[in-house]
Amino acid sequence: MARFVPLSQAVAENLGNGDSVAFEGFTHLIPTAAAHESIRQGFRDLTLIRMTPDVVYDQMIGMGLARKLIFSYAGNPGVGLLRRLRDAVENGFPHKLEIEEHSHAAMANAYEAGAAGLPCAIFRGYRGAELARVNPNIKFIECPFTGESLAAVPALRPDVTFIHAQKADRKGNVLVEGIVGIQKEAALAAKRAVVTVEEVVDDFSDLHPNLTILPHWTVTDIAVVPGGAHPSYTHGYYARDNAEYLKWDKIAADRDLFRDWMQKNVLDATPEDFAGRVEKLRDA
Amino acid sequence: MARFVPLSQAVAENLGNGDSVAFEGFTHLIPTAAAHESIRQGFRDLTLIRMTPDVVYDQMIGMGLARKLIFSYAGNPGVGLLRRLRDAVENGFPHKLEIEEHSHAAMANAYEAGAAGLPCAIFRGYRGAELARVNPNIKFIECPFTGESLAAVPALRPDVTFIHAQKADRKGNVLVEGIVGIQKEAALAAKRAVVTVEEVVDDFSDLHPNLTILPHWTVTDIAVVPGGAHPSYTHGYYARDNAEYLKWDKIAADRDLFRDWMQKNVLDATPEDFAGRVEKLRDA
Amino acid sequence: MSKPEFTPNEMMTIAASRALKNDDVCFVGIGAPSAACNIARLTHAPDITLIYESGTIGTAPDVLPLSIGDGELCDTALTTVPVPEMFRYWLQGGRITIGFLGAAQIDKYGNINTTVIGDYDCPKTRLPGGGGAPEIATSSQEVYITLAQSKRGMVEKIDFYTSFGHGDGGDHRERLGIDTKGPTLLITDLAIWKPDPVTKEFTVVSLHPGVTRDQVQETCGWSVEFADGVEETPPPTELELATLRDLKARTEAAHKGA
Amino acid sequence: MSKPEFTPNEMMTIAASRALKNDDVCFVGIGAPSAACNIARLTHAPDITLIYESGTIGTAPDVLPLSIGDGELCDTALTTVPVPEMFRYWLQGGRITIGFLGAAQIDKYGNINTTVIGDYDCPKTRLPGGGGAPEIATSSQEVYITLAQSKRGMVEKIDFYTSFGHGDGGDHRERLGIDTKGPTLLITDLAIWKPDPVTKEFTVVSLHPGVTRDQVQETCGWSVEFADGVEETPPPTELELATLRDLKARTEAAHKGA
Repeated sequence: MARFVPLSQAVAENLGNGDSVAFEGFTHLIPTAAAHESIRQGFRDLTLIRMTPDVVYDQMIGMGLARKLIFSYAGNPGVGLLRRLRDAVENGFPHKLEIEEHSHAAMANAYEAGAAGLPCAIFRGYRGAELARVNPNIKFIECPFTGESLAAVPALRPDVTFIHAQKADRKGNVLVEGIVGIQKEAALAAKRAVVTVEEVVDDFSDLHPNLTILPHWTVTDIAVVPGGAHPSYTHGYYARDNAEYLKWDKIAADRDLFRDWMQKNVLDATPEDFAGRVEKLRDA
Repeated sequence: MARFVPLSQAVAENLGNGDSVAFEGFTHLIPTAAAHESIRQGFRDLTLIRMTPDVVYDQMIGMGLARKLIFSYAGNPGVGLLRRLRDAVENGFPHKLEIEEHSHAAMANAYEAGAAGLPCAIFRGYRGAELARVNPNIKFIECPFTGESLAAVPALRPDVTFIHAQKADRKGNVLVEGIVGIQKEAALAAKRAVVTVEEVVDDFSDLHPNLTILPHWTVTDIAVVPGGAHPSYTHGYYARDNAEYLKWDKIAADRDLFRDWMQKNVLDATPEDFAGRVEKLRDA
Repeated sequence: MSKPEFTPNEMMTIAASRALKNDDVCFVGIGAPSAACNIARLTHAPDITLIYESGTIGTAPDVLPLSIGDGELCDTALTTVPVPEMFRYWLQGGRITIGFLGAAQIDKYGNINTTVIGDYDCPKTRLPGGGGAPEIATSSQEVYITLAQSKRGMVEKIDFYTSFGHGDGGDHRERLGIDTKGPTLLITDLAIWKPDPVTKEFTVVSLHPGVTRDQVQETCGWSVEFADGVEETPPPTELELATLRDLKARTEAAHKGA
Repeated sequence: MSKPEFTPNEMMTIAASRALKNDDVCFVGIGAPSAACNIARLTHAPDITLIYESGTIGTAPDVLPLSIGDGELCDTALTTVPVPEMFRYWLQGGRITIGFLGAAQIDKYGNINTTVIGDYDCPKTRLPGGGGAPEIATSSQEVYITLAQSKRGMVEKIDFYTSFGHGDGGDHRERLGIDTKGPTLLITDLAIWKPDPVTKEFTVVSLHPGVTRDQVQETCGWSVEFADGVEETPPPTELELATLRDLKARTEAAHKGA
């Protein structure tokens, strides 16, 4: 049953050193505020799981929180590479990073299997693809009816999943809409699910019956953090800050510039700072 | 690309003797008008697929259209048994009926696999259940990561799927809402998908972004049949005619009574008759 | 206050409703389970989450649905999901605390038959079949069963294992790799039964008011075990009874139609 | 009318857009594919269905998205589905007619590398990886590829097989049980290439206006085959060019932000 707590408490009580954790959001609704809070609290040895690691994982890896990364696309979408992640993989800076690499289809199916309580997912994938050679967690099984060879990957079951959503009602039910990505699956697949939301509303009674809702009994904790997805966006609240993504490419290219930026914008900042960052991006 | 055609044409050009066909609708949105049209056109040797065969399959079986039934719950929901189906299984009347019986979980997963282009579905099912003994299309595979035994069933890929939906836009995109059941999967799993709708609207531009929509290029034909789900219902249009379901129990109990009812209400009727049947069930 | 009069069926529904808790997430079968779950919601468990296999999550119908997919269920639900999702994320995902089933035939170990009377290939009576039950029985954290007692319904050996209970008893579930508790409660019109901790045989733990041990045995096809301290089920309260009767009256009026 | 001036990159995008038909269902990669698909939609193929892997189906953005999940894509889509559904029902389900990919490295058989330069375990350059591409390459009915020519990008042997094209050529796809056509078109800034019917090696079938065979060979890491009757790509029309430039200008303004 969902509790409403400050973000610092939600992070402190749900995340621990050595945990496997997913901060999910497929371009839309990235839980940046929760990731920044985790950086401030200085966790270590995390297994970071995410289809599109993106800027927040670049920041977490650059700050030395990650032992391992499970992912399917490690780019700054539309901009280029993730330079802190590259520095870790190519040069072991700030330390060595273990990687388990998949395709999007595999990760999506693996989260889906996790939400569905299955030990693995099967799909028609990785045909002729070399990832199957370098990732021992990609296997193949035979369809018992047709004999066709199908790819299999283990289900993803993070210790904790963090997501950002539009709103919660007072009971703690959570609404996600727009590009819903993989968040419902990532939350249901996890042992503990923590949600940051833009706002809390009295109830959802005027909503369409088929909207994506996480019932309150599937959510561990909720923290209200307006703007908490910035520089990602929240459909209906504020737009994506594409200029910030373009800027990140330069910041992450230099270890000192990165460290200074993190000090100023993350370590010395608070969840309350996010509201100001999205002010100019709200719908005119 | 969807065509708009009369129901008689949609049935004549998409269904054929010996086809496997799903008339899907999970209590809600049952495509009764399409089933009645198929009875009027007198098809034979059909393999009828449906999770909940319900009154329309009782009618089709009683009228001798079916060679085989693939199903998971053969009841008149909340009322009792399907008496024409019983007569076929217990007494071979009007002729013998082959059955392939599953659980709901298996059928739902099998349609899902069909929509997903997979040859089979795996799930945690049929543990200790005797259907696995009598249905050769239930097998077990081993998870390649944990060794757990998982049930497997072949994907469902009907030749034709008929569904009923709220509305189409002028391009032929189809909207389904409320209890959406298994219809999207059944339509996407089929070689040909035929949709009856309550009405055609100019466009869907004011709808929520995450509603269940079948793009026009996934639909073969659309026929406008107001009331076409009766005695099932269409969310937002008219209510379920529970009294009719209660009455059916008596009609189907007697071969002659059944035959007379079918003559009057199906063979001598038209798709246009459905509008009148739901008049009293529309929202006051 | 005078004690209210009540029927055995009313006692059954009310006793079943009392077993449900405010934070339960209940997968509701149609019929007696549906009535019991909604009485719980309308009395002591207002926040109970009721889920029907049509995909309606957190539903609160004003009248009992005739089917598992009546419009009322969707109209009052927190959200309505596709059927594959229902069986995958919600049932198989392990989020259901109580799967609540009825039965045509049941044995002393809570195995259920709703498929055929007689031989499967040449049945005397073809019943509707399993529907959601085979996986409700193994994926729900616990299973409650409710049915009216009769020698035809409560049998030494069921004709078909539609849904697995405790199999042959003891650790049969564990041996099949099933990690859920299975049937932990049986509520009939005469008594409340719980499985023996070791043998898993259903054992009478409480008799409904006025019911004798002989009555229980006479309407049961196996030799009934009684617990050491058999209790008496508290009779329905006036609130429980009024709530049930109002619900039934509203339901009957609604199903008759215009 | 005077002939409009245009850059090789503009010619590439416009040539790629022309290959798309009004009834195509196109899985759009970011970058050059996204521009080409939207130019097609804004010129000769107004009803083309564009799908981005974020789940947006039938989208019609006014500016090019920076990422595959910009809000504009959802705002203008027919519907937006969860990512697992996108990869299961829509891509794996076989409903995509054209998968449109870019590439960091490509070989003559249309195999693509976007994973690493150098050794996988100890890479010289760690690239983003495959994302949706490994399954786009095998589940789409056909695959179109677009990239600007360079010896670094068009190589004799790619460092990593992120996405399978025609493998070693010939019937390699069939031998792996892959039943889709694979790469059927390569559009560069200098030429249009199609696979040889037998060897499956990409062969130049059309040179963009003013481009010589030598230029194509000098910017390509393998020995280039030319078809028997190499044509000249028609230059961009004024409409195509104006549409592309307007789109780029709107996009640039939008991405710079407030």
